[in-house]
Amino acid sequence: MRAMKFRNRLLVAAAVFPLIPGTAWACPACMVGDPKTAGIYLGSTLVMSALPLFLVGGLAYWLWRRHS
Amino acid sequence: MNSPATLPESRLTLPAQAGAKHLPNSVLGMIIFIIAEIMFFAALMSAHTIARSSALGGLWPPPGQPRLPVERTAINTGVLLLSGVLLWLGNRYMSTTPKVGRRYVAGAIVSGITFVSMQGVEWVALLREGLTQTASTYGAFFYLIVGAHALHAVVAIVALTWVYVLMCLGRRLPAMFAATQIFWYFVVIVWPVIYLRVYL
Amino acid sequence: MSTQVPHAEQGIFQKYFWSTDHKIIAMQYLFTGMAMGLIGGYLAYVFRMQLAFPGHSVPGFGIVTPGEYNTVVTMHGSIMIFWVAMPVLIAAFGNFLIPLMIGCDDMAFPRINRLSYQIFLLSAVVLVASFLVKGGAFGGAWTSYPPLSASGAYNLTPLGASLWLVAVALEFVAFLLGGVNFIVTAMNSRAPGMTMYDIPMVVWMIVLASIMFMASVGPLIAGAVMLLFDQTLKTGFYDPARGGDPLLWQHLFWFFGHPEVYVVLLPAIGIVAELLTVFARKKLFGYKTILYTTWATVIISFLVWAHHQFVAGIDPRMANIFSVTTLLVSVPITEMVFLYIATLYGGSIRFHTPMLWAVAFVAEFMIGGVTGIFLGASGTDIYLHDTYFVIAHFHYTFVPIAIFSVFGGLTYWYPKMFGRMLNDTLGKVHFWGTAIPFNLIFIPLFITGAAGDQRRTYNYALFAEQSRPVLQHLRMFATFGLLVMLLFQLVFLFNFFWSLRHGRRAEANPWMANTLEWTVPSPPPHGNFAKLPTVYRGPYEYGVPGRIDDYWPQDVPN
Amino acid sequence: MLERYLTGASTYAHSIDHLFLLIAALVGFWLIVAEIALFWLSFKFRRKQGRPTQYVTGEEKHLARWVTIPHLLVIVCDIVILVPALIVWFNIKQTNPPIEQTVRVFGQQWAWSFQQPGPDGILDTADDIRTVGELHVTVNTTYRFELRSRDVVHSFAVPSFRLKQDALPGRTISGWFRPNRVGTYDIQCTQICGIGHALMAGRVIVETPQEHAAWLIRASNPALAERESPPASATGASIVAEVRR
Repeated sequence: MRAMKFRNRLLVAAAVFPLIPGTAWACPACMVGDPKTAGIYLGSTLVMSALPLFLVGGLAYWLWRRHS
Repeated sequence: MNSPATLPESRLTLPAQAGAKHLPNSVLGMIIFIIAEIMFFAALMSAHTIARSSALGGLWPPPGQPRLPVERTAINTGVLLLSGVLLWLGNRYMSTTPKVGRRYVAGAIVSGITFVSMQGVEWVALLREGLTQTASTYGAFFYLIVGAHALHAVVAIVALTWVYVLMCLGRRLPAMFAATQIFWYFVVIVWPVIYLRVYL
Repeated sequence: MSTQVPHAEQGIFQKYFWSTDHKIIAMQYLFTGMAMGLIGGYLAYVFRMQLAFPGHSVPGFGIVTPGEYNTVVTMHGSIMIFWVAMPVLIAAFGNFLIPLMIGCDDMAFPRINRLSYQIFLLSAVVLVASFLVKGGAFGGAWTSYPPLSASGAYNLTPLGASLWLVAVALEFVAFLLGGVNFIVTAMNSRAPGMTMYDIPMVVWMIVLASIMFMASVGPLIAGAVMLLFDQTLKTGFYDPARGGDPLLWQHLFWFFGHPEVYVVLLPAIGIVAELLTVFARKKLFGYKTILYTTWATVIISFLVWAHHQFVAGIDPRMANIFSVTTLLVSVPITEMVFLYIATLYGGSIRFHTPMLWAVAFVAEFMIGGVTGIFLGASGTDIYLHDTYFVIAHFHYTFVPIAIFSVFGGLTYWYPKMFGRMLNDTLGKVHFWGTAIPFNLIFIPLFITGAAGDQRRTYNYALFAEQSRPVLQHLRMFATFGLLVMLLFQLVFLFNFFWSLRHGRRAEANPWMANTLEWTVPSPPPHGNFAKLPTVYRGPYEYGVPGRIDDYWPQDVPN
Repeated sequence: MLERYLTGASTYAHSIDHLFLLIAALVGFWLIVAEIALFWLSFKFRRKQGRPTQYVTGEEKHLARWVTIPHLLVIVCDIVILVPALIVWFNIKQTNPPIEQTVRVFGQQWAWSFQQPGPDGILDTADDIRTVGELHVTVNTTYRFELRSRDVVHSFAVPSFRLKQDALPGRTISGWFRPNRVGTYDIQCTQICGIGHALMAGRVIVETPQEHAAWLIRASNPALAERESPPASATGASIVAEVRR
């Protein structure tokens, strides 16, 4: 149980590490443009990445439910 | 090696065939096709969102460009949604009283055609006001997204009309009717999203 | 096209060009893909000769101008991926194998299938025609980044650029139709008794690849329409001066472009699974695990695309996320490769030509896989991005995928496709003549890449660090490897066409394999199965204790 | 390891080289193990008369662990690679060391041009020094570059610095480098940018402070600079001729 918790904490730390803002130097959107644009870029990236997974996953789940 | 591997169990009795539960080919094919279509529109919408957010000075629509007719299109959106509802009702009645069902389908087709022609009228007006593809990404995205949707709507109406005519001639096409319906529902459902993002 | 043949019943035209039979359509895809492969190989020859002997006239082409060089490089990439790997691996093998392996008479939508090939053929014709237009074929790299690709003033191939886009878009429409067909057929038309875990791995892989393709192609089609509008209608989707964004195309392109890598990888891995099991006479090691790892690959592959853009000007924080996901892909793929190696354990391996290809696939693909780590790790990618290291890396994945597994599959299913056996000796000569020179081409390129050779560069004369003699010698060495490899393809072509007429006649099941396609005569008649089969067990029951035969076909009750 | 193929001339060249070496060692080990396993199994279990196939499903615990244990170790190696990779990336692209000099870099079809502050040390004044194809920098000085493109996507790469960054039209992208070895190094364009892509060569000249000061004086005196503008090399001229053709 304790080991589990430690691993979770490690995973959270690993997930957060890449997001440390720093001063994003090579980033045109977050340096020159406003942070809103950068947020929208990130948001649409996440949406576009997750959408096919939800669509295909949803279809697979629905078909599986129909069968069983 | 020491512990013998489990041998394949004898399956001389076949598992119950789920054939009856299978979705018809055309319905399944249409659903998979719709997944690709959703991704297509999602890409257009996300491109539009990015262009909108990075517009110069945060001014969207750009100064000097005509405004889109928000109210008239709201009514038009209602017409399209109505068409979806009519088609759904048509489907419900189709198995019990095909005559009533066909009437609803006809209503759905008519309101679909109304939607597309009203859009056409709107385009002509906007072009006259000077909203063009080349002036800015505002106009370009408007014509691209709305045009892509209109193209889908036209194709769907043609398909629906064709199925409707065949059904009036007495053919029974449940699978094909279902597939066409799915396509039309897709066209109907994607429109409010476009309306919210592009017009408002 | 129209049906002008007088004898509508079974005229040549009806039978071979207007057929809805999945086997004929598979052959159409196969031969079109092979023809395009010859063009792609010729283009590789042209630019490798230019790189080895810059400025000298290339025999069979002439002096390569910088514009022509860009065109040749662009077309090599586009053709090899979109017009060779895709049609042969997915469309040809998918069309041929899916109905035969799952035990049905044809695809779910035979006429859509025919339409799919016709659109594909049209796309190939458009692409080849683009060589002939004014300005020549497109020369802005297969990734086609705007603004270079968006404006004729920048790329100097305005017509070629538009034709390239039209061809690519048509090609995707063709595979969209094909993909729907594959998925629906595999889900709905399986023989009675064939459960999820009785489906041969290659069918699973082609179906999963099709699902991936369906879910990722939409954004690229959207991007392509926008790019085409930029080129022809002068819109400004990618023009920063008019509120557009050049980075947008890169996102849309790689959103499709990376899953595309796995779209061609999965069928290849599936083919190799069939070959390994049949020739090692072994059950696949961990069928379900392989299936799950494939699903994991499919899922992760949607989350990695921005690793192509680490230094492209994206948010550097995003690069961290994509670096993590990219290394995550290595987890399922490594597992899969380990399972394939483990499949050999305890087997009784026959090294016929197909098996040589299968083992070589695993051996070479591993090199491609591990070198990907250098590029997926964002830190080293800063240096290696767009160098020959990248080229060597992805050729070490793509050549096993599109060449090794295809040759393995062709030599294995040739008897079923054409009813005759290929010559095994010539097959082995061809194998060694391809596998060894392949390494001679790309190992030197790893080194030139690590020394900083940038891609798509026609001549390194202006770069002092790159025009060091030692690097030039490595380039010449790579070209030498390519020449040898191309030469040995003649052996294959000879073997292929000679055996069509003169090969030994093949019986129904020459390799003693389990899957359903070997239960019908070679070549299978129209409609495939005289009586539709029933499936009693999984596809890889080899060497089951207590049986006299070491194989146990899926449709035999006991 | 990379040092053998190309000199490293900036502060972060070493960290990238070390990362490369680390990855090479780890993946090289696994590659060799896997290849040996593959070839050994292929050889050991080649067909022999009288030796039947073993029936193995892959679900037997004692066999499956031959796959699972190495696989877990591979995951560990992934993490061992990932952490330094992200740290190197973070240090190069995401941190912000104290800047001593600023230089503007412009990419266009098909040349690099540079804008540096003149003797007054301030950009955008009358005495700014503009050069084409040649960038003069001082050793052991941290430079911030502002990268712009005038037409298509270019990529500003100095292999010896292990520096690479795409230039996008319509945006200014910045980054930093700190040269630590005197010498002349190549500048490449690594993103295809049209038919003159191979012409987009430049040189970065890393100088001692004294040399740089001397150059600064010469460069800010136009009469001197005119006389010293480098003649196009013979090969360069021939390529230009080919492009024009």
